Amino acid sequence: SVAAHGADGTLFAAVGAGLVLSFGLPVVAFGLLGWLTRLDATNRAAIAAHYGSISIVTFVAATSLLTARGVEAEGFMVAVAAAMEAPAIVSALWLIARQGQGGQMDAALWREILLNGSIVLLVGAFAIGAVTGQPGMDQISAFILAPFQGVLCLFLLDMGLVAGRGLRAARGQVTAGAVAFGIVMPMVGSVFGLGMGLLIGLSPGGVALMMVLSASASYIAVPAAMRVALPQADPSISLTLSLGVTFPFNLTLGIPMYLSIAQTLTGPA
Amino acid sequence: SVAAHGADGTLFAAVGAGLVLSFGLPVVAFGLLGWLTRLDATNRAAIAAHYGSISIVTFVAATSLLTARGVEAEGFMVAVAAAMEAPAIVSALWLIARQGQGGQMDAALWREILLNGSIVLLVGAFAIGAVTGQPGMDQISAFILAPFQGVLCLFLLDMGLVAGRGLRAARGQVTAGAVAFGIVMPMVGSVFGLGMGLLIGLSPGGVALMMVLSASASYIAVPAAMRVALPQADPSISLTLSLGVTFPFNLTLGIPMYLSIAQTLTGPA
Amino acid sequence: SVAAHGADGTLFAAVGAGLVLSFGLPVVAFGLLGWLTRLDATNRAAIAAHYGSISIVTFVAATSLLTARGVEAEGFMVAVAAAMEAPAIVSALWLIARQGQGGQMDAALWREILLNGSIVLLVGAFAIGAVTGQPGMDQISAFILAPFQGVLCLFLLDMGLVAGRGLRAARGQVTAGAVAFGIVMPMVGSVFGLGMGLLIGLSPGGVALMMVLSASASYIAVPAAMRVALPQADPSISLTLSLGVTFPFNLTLGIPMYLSIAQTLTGPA
Amino acid sequence: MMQTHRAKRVEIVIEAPLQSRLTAALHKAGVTGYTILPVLGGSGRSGDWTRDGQVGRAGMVAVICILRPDRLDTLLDAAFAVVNPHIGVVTVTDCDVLRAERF
Amino acid sequence: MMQTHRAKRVEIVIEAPLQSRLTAALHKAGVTGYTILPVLGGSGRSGDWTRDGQVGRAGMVAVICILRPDRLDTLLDAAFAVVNPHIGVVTVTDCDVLRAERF
Amino acid sequence: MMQTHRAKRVEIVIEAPLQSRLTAALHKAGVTGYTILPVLGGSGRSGDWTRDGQVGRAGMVAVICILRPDRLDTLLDAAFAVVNPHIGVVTVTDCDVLRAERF
Ligand SMILES: Nc1ncnc2c1ncn2[C@@H]1O[C@H](COP(=O)(O)O)[C@@H](O)[C@H]1O
Ligand SMILES: Nc1ncnc2c1ncn2[C@@H]1O[C@H](COP(=O)(O)O)[C@@H](O)[C@H]1O
Ligand SMILES: Nc1ncnc2c1ncn2[C@@H]1O[C@H](COP(=O)(O)O)[C@@H](O)[C@H]1O
Ligand code: NA
Ligand code: NA
Ligand code: NA
Repeated sequence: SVAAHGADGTLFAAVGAGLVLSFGLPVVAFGLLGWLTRLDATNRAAIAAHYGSISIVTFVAATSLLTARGVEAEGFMVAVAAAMEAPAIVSALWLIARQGQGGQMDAALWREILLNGSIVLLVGAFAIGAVTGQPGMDQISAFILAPFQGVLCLFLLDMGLVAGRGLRAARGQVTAGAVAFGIVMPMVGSVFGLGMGLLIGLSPGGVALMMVLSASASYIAVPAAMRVALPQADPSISLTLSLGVTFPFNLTLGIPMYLSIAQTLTGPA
Repeated sequence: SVAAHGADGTLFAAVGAGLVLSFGLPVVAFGLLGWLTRLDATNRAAIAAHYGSISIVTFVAATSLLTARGVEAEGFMVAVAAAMEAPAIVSALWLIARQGQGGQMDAALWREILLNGSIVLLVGAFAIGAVTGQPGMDQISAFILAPFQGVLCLFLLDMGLVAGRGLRAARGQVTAGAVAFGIVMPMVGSVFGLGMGLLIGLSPGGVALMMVLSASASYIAVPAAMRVALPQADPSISLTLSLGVTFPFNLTLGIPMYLSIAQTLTGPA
Repeated sequence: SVAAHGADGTLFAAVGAGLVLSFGLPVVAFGLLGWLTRLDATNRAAIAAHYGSISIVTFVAATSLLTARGVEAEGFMVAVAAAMEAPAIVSALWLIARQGQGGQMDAALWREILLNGSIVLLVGAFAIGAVTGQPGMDQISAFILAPFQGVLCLFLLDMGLVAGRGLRAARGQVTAGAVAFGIVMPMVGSVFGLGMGLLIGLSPGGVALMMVLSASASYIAVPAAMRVALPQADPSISLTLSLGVTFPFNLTLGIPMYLSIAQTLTGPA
Repeated sequence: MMQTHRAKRVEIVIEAPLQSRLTAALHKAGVTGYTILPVLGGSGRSGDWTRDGQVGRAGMVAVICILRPDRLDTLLDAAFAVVNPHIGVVTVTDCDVLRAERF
Repeated sequence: MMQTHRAKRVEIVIEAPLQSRLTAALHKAGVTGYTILPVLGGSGRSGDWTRDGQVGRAGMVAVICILRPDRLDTLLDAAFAVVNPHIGVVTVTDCDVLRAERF
Repeated sequence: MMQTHRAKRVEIVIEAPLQSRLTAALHKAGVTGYTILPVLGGSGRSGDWTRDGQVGRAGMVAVICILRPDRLDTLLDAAFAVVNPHIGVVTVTDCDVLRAERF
């Protein structure tokens, strides 16, 4: 996949685009939340961090749909996913600092975000792939991506439960406006992803994955970072939106929609 | 699968048959236990509830064998499995009440049985499939059923251990008669499932799955409900039979046997 | 696979070879450690036990690479893996006893090593396969081996984390010489495995798996046995080497290397 | 010296399927502070057991409540009503807490 | 007021592979009531560790025994024989129990 | 009779993401003995929650420190600095330990 596309230039452009999206989307989300809900700045910043970041499970579900439909995607999208995990947290803390309220950023949190387990895993997998050349990458992705399906079911086995429970726990605060955000923001994000994907000239599969990464919201790495950096934010609202609304939406309606849009707009590649 | 078979009528007939089997089989099991063992009424009712209900792992193992052998089965069998999980518990409590001993049924237990995680998951998966039409169902079943294989190995990884431990813990009470029940009851149940499957006119795969559901015994949902409703019953006997005897029996000899019977009796469909 | 190769003789020869390797390799490892590091006898014996034994995950990863490359391997290699798990522990304790320091061997430890969960599982799976004949073995291996991939990802999901942490915890003791051992010993072990495989006349896939088993080091079963039998040994050194150095080495560079060596030396089988 | 306040630490080991009934009874009795720990296995009059290989709501859990000494009886009455027909243990220990205003 | 009885709460943190040896020794000493809690990680004289990414019988477990004060010495002797050559901690706390007839 | 020594058992329930900050603060304060237990769920002033279906560093953990009574204040000061801005509970119980030389 990497070597096959002989696209070293595209690789760095794609990772760069991922960083821009992860830094930028929280600002979009922060504004959209201000318009759709009456949540305070701290909660809006915490939710924005979730939506600037990515959900690895959504990314894996999308790759398995692509393979099921025989659609090719650049192998380095794994690295773009890894790159998009952390920046959103930084830009959310910047949004809060601008409002005069302090978020607790310390060296430990920086190390944690950058050394975040999944980043190390994905970047490590990519590095090994690059070192051992094309076959290595396939072999690694067979290890990393295919078995993820198994993990996927553990999430789904519980998803039905946790989503329900999250909604109840957040009772009051999850207003109709917030739920609307949980559905509108992924679509808004996917449009930005589409733009970036077309700009760099990725394959239809690559553009689809860029849309999926922008549309997906984190519910593992970012919630943990928010508990450390923004303790005043109510974790159950952001978890209810990213896990209870956006995750199921992307899995059922979102991913097929983004794929068909990507295929029509990139023409008969 | 659902739409493809254009068999809305068969769907409701199959779910109805599942309910009848789940309500009825505990009575058969209660009687067979009375004949084969000297266990008291409370323990017989608790065991009967396990065998009227179903084991999702056995169902998933059967579906993967069907796909491996290229045998088609109706997509809605997922919903039949969900429907067969709870009724057996109610009919076991009715069997006990008839004997004058009270089981503790309260609103919370009702909610728990009906809202049981796996029912919500399976019915939810089915509903999404129905809403998004045929492709949705495939996509969902690819998520729900295929990844279950991963979970299957976690069970098997431990099954060897827990089955052994369960047998030792139940020492005294697990007599030869009880073990015989653990092997005879699945076969008796599969005959009732065969009858229902042929009556509704399901495909060979559908009939086989109806036999598997009737033959399988719950070891996750029902044991939990019994601890609440029938605390006097000894949990280690029913767990030893359903998990230590019937589950391995179905997985190795049962499933292939039910499939060949279903294929011969439904003729060259 | 078993029946197909009609090689009952080879089966017992292969299991016998596995036992010899598992008893013998700790002596090689003990000596190599004496040459490469200044670790005391207790730590050298504990590490030697890890490298005489096997890693089931490495074995499963190798089988999935073989299937991906369409290379056939004898079905009974599963039993050889099971046979190679325990003997290394006994020979490590013998090495220590020879040095006049007592390791605590008691009946419970013997029972635990022999009844070790994974041995029971693998031998059980093999027995069921033998009883139900060829199809049974495939069906079982589809349950046991394929789903293991799911478990594999749980390991890999954490491997990146634990390897890092293990290395830090063992700070002082993990010298360059020890790390060199973690890379040299698997290759030395694979040569012994190659010799045994060729001696018995296994298929290219069989020889490759014999090399992988000899090259792999345990990080689940043996560490637990060492905590009971050799409490004075520092667990973090052996875990860092077997899990942090040898496991990733085998997964990325080792397995492909052993396969190509096996294919070239067994000629156009 | 850090300011601490006398309190009671109640530890209730019950079967997992009863967890939601016990916590509902605690909430009804006005006890809204508790922590639930998982349990691997155990032994008692009903024999020994282990969670190895069991999935879902199986085995037991340990519910820990820290509360003011004067609320102890309310809690024990509420807990006893739920726990009594079932297997399990209820223990009370004296302890001191920081940030007393949270209890 | 709920009837309670004085008792001792013994908490033994030991390595997972030793769990079956300790519980066997407890049963032999007539102590058949205990609860086993899982442990995520810890630190002591032998350095710090975490269960992250470890599978099988790795890391440590916490064994909690509630028993009558007059049985304490029997338990401590039995436990000490198993635990002493290995790393870990043994703590004893005074407590009160309900349903004393179960101890 | 087994020789035991007076000690304090400090139980700190904090959010999982803060675990490494608390243990780092303990090490800096010279407290190198602690055990970390997983938590399934709980309830407090910030409402109730459960780990069902959550993965990664979510939910809370219970950190147990056994230490000599004269070291208690050092530990409480170090722990309070990390825990105070966040949700959670800190409890102190009197206890006795074996093998006192390990503390
Ligand atoms: N003395 C005890 N100390 C600690 N845990 C106990 C004790 N007795 C019972 N338990 C726990 O409660 C469960 C049921 O015990 P029982 O009600 O005696 O059957 C046991 O499996 C243990 O987990
Ligand atoms: N003072 C302590 N408080 C709580 N747990 C401890 C203490 N000391 C040791 N432990 C536990 O026992 C394990 C081994 O400690 P050690 O025997 O000191 O190497 C540690 O990893 C902790 O899990
Ligand atoms: N009184 C209490 N007893 C036991 N655990 C508590 C108590 N209060 C709070 N907790 C734990 O601390 C978490 C946060 O509580 P809070 O700081 O009150 O929001 C709860 O979810 C519980 O896990
Ligand atoms: Na995103
Ligand atoms: Na059934
Ligand atoms: Na080896």
